[in-house]
Amino acid sequence: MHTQHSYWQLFKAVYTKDVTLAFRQRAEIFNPLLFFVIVITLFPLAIGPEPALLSRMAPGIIWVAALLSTMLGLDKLFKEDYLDGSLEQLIASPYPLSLSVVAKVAAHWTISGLPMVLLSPLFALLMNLEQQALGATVLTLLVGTPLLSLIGGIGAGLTVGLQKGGLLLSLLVLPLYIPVLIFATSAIDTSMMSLAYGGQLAILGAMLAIGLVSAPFAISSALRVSVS
Amino acid sequence: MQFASFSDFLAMGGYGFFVWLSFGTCAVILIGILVSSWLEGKGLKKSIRDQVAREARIKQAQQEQNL
Amino acid sequence: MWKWLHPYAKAERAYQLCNTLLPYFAVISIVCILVGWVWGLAFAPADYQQKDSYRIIFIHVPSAILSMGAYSSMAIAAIVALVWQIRNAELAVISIAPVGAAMTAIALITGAAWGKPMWGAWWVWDARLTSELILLFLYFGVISLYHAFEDKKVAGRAACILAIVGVINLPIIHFSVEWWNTLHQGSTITKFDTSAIDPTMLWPLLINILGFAGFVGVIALMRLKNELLRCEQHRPWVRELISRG
Amino acid sequence: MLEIKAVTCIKQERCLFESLSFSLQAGEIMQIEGPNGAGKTSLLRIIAGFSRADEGAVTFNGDDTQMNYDEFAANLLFIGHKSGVNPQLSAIENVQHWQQVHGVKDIGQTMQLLAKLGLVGLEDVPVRTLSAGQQRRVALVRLWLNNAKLWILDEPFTALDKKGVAQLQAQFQIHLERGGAILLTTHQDLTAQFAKLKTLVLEYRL
Repeated sequence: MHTQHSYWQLFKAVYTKDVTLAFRQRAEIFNPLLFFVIVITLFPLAIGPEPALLSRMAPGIIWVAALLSTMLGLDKLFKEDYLDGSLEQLIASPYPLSLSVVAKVAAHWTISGLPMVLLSPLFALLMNLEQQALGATVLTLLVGTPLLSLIGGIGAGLTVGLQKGGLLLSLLVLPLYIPVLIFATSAIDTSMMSLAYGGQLAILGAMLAIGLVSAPFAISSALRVSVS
Repeated sequence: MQFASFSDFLAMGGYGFFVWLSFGTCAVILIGILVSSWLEGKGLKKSIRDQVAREARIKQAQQEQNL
Repeated sequence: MWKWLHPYAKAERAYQLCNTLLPYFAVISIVCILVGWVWGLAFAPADYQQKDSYRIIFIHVPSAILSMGAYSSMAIAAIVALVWQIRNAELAVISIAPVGAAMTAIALITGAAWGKPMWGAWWVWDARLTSELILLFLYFGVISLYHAFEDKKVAGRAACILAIVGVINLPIIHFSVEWWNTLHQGSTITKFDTSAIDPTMLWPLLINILGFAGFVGVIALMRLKNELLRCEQHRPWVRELISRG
Repeated sequence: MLEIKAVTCIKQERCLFESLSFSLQAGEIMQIEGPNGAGKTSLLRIIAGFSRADEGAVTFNGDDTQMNYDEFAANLLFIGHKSGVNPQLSAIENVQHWQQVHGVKDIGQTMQLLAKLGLVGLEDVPVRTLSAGQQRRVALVRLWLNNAKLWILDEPFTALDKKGVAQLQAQFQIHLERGGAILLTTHQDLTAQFAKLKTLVLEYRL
């Protein structure tokens, strides 16, 4: 019964459920993205439209906006399943909970992180980011946003049982995002000076690898605590 | 006709990329919203038809139960 | 006028009216857009300063005008809906919003594609562009608010209120953005002066504006038909309409 | 089959039960009774492995359930107050999702089963549009579609009409005859239907 085939079945079932639900209520995908764009729009209005100034600040602004809009969907990652009892059914399934967790986090990334990656060239354009930094922006978002979903999943798992866990969740998770923010923006900065940014990207990649291996276990034990 | 040849027309005096980019995305958006509105109408009619069929089935099941 | 208008407050009559109007709008928009595009792209003379890149205005100006026109008509429908409690006007609000957003998006994209060869940047934080971007956000706000409610009756009223708030806010936003822009003299832009436009360019532009207006009408009517069907789907007239094919 | 050894549960400084021991064999059904707040649900959740007991252990076929939980989970069917039905998905989608998550083969009878439970014509509408009893039935379809040995059911009869209760009891009988075991809480009297009914009474303790 515990064949690779059935593990894949489980992954697919959990992943498609979450993605289908998100597509049925399109606001779930659309609103965090819109928030991302609006936050980015506010910066030029607040600090002035000088292209040189904007392009200097662009990496930081794009990444802070990405952090904030990832936070928006995080609250709902396990909430519905917790409220309707699906989470208990996932725990009481003969397959490891961490596998279902990976599927749920992957679905969260597909609906929150991936659209941001795809739209990031547009934001780079709005912020007058230089051409050579565009590649670095897309790459850091591609490697960094899954990591945001994984780390955020731990916080979401810990706070899912709380009545009003939303604000607490951001207090828990945002400090954990700092390393990602530092290396990602540093990679983009380096690329603006036309230097090689492989080092920072490699560190991000290593963090993603560690996150992929360890976060699912942390999330599933957090969920077991929240359910009991 | 302002252009001597078709390739001149495509080149748009060196601004071809920008002109065709604008007209292209414009056409895509216009056709996109037209098709999506039309498909929405079709889907809606189908779902109403499904609903009618569903009600008929429920009625039938109730009648069978009462027999 | 009230007497004439009142029967159309009934959904079935409104649906029939949509069906009657739709072909006229469709013909106007297809013919005008085709003629306007061919004329604008191939037959209108090139601009003295901007060369052929100015041809983008044949879609940029109509879409920009209609993005604001659609918003105003949406707001008027919203006021009608709230003041006279006409449900069909609520539906009109939500039918206009998507096509208005599409017009705004076209205006933004074509503006960027025009700006790149003219100013050397795809995007500059100029007052008109920024206001247009905020207009897009307002459209998205109305659309998402409507879809966020489960109960579509409440949703319609909420969307109407937001549309009205938006239309009051829009001049204020525009004014403040313009004031903000004068603070930062770095990016002044020579505006395209439409009053001094040559008749050989004006005619295709006007035809395109008419065509785009027709298109907005076509989409709004199609979507209004959909919304009417959706909220009246349990009524006999819809059932009859569906069963007839 | 199932053995509860000296289990103690303390919640919010209140001892719900202390050194509780009992066992359940194949073909047996046990009803847990007691007033509200006596700890019926807490006991079921401890046995199902969602919460930890403060003391004691639960074994299934001689193995500690916490040590090898996934093995135990393969033999367990749990339906609680929160029934695990997603309100946005349709009945058929819910059943299929549950089957995939629990590795139950789809035998293509879901439609007939839903019809049997009085959900004709409601298979493909979102569950949130159904009544409470109909939603409950969507969750209870699992009783016809599993290969679990042990059923743990928290108030399975809530919101069901008479016919639904009778159908459920008939399915209990089939499960017991197949050599399964059932542990449930309910306020209904089941002695007339099940001759071999065991009961466990929990007192409300201060």
